[in-house]
Amino acid sequence: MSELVVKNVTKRFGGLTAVNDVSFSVKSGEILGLIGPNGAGKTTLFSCLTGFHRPDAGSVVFEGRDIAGWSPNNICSIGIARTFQVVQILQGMTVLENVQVGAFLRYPGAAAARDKAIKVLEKVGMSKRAPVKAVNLTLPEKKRLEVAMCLATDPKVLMLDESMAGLTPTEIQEATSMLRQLREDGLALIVVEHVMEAIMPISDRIMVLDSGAKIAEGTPREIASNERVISAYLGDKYVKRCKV
Amino acid sequence: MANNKRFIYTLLIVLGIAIVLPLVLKARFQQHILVLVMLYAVLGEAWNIMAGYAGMVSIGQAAFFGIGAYVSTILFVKFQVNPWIGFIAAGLVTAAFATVIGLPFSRLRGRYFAIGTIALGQMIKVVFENWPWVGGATGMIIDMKKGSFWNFQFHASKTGYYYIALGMLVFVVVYIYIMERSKMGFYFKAIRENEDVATGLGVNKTKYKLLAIAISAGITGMCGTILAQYQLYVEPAYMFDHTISVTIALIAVFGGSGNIIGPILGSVILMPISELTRAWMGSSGSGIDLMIYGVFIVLMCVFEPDGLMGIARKAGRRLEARREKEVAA
Amino acid sequence: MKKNSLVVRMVLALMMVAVLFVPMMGSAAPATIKIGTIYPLTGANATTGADCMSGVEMALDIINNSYDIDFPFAKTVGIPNLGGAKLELVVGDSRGDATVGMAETERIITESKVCAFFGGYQSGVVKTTSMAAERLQIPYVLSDATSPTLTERGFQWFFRVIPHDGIQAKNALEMVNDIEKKEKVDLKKLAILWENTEWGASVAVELRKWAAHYGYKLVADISYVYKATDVSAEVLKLKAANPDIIVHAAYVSDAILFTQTMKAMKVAPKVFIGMAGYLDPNYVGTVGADAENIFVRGVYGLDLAVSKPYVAKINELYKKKYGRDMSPNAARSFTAPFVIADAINRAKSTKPEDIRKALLETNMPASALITAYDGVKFDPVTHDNTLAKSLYLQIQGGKLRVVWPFNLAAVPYSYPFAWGK
Amino acid sequence: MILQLLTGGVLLGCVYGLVSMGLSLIYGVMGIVNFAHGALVMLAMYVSYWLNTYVSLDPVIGTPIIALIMFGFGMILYKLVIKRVLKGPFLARMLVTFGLSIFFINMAQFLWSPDYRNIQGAISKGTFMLGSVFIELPKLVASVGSLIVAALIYWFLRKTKTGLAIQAISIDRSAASLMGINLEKLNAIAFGIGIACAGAAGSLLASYYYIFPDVGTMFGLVALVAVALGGFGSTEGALIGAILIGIIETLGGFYIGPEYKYALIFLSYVLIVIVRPKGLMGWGAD
Repeated sequence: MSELVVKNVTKRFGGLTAVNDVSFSVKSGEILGLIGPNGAGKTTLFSCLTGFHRPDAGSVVFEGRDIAGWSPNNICSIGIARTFQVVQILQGMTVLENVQVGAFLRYPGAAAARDKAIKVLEKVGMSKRAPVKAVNLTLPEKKRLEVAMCLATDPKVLMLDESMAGLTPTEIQEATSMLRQLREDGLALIVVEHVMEAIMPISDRIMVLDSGAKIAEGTPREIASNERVISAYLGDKYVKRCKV
Repeated sequence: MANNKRFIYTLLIVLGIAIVLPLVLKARFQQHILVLVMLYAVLGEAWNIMAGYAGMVSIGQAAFFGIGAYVSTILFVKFQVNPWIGFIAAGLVTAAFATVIGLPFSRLRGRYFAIGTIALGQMIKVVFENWPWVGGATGMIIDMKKGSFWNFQFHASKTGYYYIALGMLVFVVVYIYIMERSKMGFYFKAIRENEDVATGLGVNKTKYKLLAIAISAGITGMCGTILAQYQLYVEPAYMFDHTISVTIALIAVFGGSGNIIGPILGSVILMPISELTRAWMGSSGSGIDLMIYGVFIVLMCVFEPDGLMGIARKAGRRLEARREKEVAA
Repeated sequence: MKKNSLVVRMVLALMMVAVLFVPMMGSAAPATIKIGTIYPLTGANATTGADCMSGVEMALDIINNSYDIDFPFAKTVGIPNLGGAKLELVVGDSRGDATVGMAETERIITESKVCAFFGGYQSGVVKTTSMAAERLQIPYVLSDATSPTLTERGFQWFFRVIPHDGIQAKNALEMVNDIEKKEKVDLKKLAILWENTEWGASVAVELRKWAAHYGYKLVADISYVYKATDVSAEVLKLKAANPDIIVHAAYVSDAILFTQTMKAMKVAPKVFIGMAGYLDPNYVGTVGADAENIFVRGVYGLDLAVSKPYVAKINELYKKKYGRDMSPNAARSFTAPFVIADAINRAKSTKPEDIRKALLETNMPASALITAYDGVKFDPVTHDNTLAKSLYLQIQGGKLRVVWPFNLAAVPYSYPFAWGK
Repeated sequence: MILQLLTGGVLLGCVYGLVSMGLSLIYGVMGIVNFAHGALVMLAMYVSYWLNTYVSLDPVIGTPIIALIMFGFGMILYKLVIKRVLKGPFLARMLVTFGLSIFFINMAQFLWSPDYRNIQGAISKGTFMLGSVFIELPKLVASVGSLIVAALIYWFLRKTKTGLAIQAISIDRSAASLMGINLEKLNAIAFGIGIACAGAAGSLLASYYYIFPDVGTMFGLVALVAVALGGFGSTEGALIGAILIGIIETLGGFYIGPEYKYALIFLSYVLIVIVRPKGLMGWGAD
């Protein structure tokens, strides 16, 4: 049972405060949805938690260690993985090889890493695409591959940055069921998503960022009715849809 | 897996040919070309580790090459150390040097790195030119000893140098073959493809970049020793010559980079062309030989940017298609 | 499956190489006596290489054909003692590169079966070309590279006709000494300026040694990167030192650049001595009047015709062929084929070992040379020419005139140095 | 003395800048590091020389004409070679210009022999004193030329329709092509302009520098470092980088030693780029 505890994280770029004093926590077997308008600081927050940015203030504690300011590879090796908003994969390598790179973290032997990679591809339903060069995949496939690469590192916390953007309703169905499966496997998930149909039903809690600051946190139902959130971000049409 | 086996058999056959070759081509100039082909194949492979696999394009390999040449020469001339020990020392010292230099360099990306390596090559050259202890611009002469394997000198025939270079090549190819399939090879490629993704997946990019630079430099340095022993003379102007750096990169890219066979093919084709055109036309002093060389490179880049291996792959695909047709028919 | 094509490709590649090798297989039977040479025919020194080659070609022409000149091998055809066998020249291009130089030398020696070798021009290149000849046991006669280290290696097959940098540096300061005495002036401040290459560095070493010996004060000791794009920093440094005497060791491209920049910055020593690059016909051709009154180290000058009438005749032939006067560089290179021809003639053999023995016994008089040497006689240990001597020329009216030693001078020197308008 | 050195450095830097700006423009638009730039400067020097020899055109006055000729040559080169490698991998794009460079240098040797040539009696000869500082007139003229070229490029990129379109490509290729910009044509023009800059540089250099086949190599190398120092793709950066290099070269050459001056240039490049991995004014992807 591990928990990621974020306290008062702040990140500034020059005069702009991209993340302003954000605190939250997420633990195993939980999905935390992270929403907010464009430029709210969601991606920057991810980058602060995974070492791509060094927070200017605050702490990020995971399994008793403050990992704020660690390098991305060290953060990955203690079990925190992320995907990118703009899909980032190893274009010139095959799907299997992409996943193998992730697998090598826990399985240094070539054969073991390969087995692990094959297993992960099965899990995300991409076995058939294994020998294809990543550059030739469709965008949804690339997004799924990115998730697979993260999973291959056996993460305890997984951060997904708009992995469902551009998917068809059926594909969203598949994706959400995969996320539920991962939650059952004991992962802590932080999911940034614009597709409300996807995120509302699966999230245990939702946190809302606006202009870098956390403006609300609560169950999907609470968030959907939160005045401040509605005015800041959701707008009327979403409110209607979400009031199930 | 069957493919792998066939690949290894092919390599073994080629190795067999390579072993027999100097027994057939006995003329000194032919053997000179053979030595150069082997030497540059190794240099191309070393470049390949760093640039082809790990994505750090270097146009300053001459820095490592020259340092290696100087290490063994200094040991031999100043301390009477056997060149074979110098050979190993050259690899180690060059790798150590590359690690130190690589630390700041690994921050540079893409063409900034490439130009940084050009700068490095020029700087090291100037250092050696102005270092009186190693003879400055005058360089150092290696005393001629009795030609023998032990002395790392061969006078009557060049086959000794050839087989040493061939040995290096076999070693490097086997190493790359294993590396390609191991964690290190995957990590190198991941860094080449996308540094952010790689670090996000737990790859310590600084460590692996330094590893790639050090291994590449070490091998290149050892090649430097071979050339120093080959011409029994080291001088900054030649050992750190920018042309060496360019030729190494050209060979690897010409053959196809990021690929175990590419640099070998590149060297096998490009070195004889360069040497033979000079032998045939060079005495006119007209520059025609180098014009041909230049055209060759331009044509290759224009029509087959993936190098000779690109052609090979296409031909392979065509062959496969034809066979499938035959099977269908 | 695609790997399969690899076999095909490999075999094809190997075949391609094999095809390239084929024309080299056969080599013709020696109807003539083949001698090999190498010069930088491409690259930054290509112009000098071409100049040297024209001297060599002239020499071969005189040896192989009959001319009415009172000079060895001129009246006869070929090598008299070998039934008039003609010399055939096999030429290689070093590209100014040591590795290429070595390979070309080896190729020429083994493929064309030459019995003797000469040339090289750049000392750095000669280090490996002479090494190749030593390994293959072929006599090598050097008449155009001057680094002292070349003859310090104890080679058995290597002979040098030209005075090395030590003698040339000594001569330079001797000349300055003579000028001081004659002009009743006291020149103390010496600046040496040298390109940071094998040759430049060894000139600098010798100059420092002899400057100390003759009591000159070294006010500037400046080395610079060969083939510079701009030399204002170097020249400003020179200007700050304000020397009486400047000695500059440079190949032609830097000689041009320095002359122009020094003039622009009005750096004018009393005595300006240039080496190597300053001899190149391209130098005077390019800088024109700015070259006036610069002293140039040399071993040859057209003025030698005063004491050696055949010099004028040979120059006439040369002029007919190349449309310009023979340059000192061409004259230097001109000498080696004669030394080789002389040795072959006495050896009555084309066996390398016989030629080597004959070379050791060489004793050519001054009248068999167009250069200023007192003759050619090799030191039994170093194989340097014990009778070698250098001249100093001065550029006057666009021509190189012999001005030192005074007994050989054709015209009086002009002093002090000043830039023209 | 320091004033003299600084003046000399700035003048020299402007000359380097002239060579660098075209290089930078070409990179900015099509992502090609043109290693043949030095060779093209050399070709322009020969063109200038022949025009001077046969029609007595002064190299300084003829600069626009030579720039125009080189512009045409650049367009042809683009159509024949560069266009075909643009979609190729990074390494092919890089090495093709190496090949071109080897070809041009040896073509010059083949056609015109390795002899040194220079243009006698160009109008910009000699030196003059400004206070206690020597100024070499040809370098001053070249520097002024360099500033004019910089101004022209600035004007062209910001004030003309074609220039703005070219800027659009260098910021985002795909977006630009979506906006209906004719990439092909603009690439050709941009490459032509880059080479025209090399032409102007060659012509101004020819007014005081000697000409031989290998002359461009070192200029090309220094220009490359200047461009990288300034940041790839920024023409202003290239000029600033070049001036910085000129100053480092003269000051370092004087106070530390001429034998180290190029090493100092390269060292300062490495130091600056380690601190600022995209050069002084660079932006965009690697």
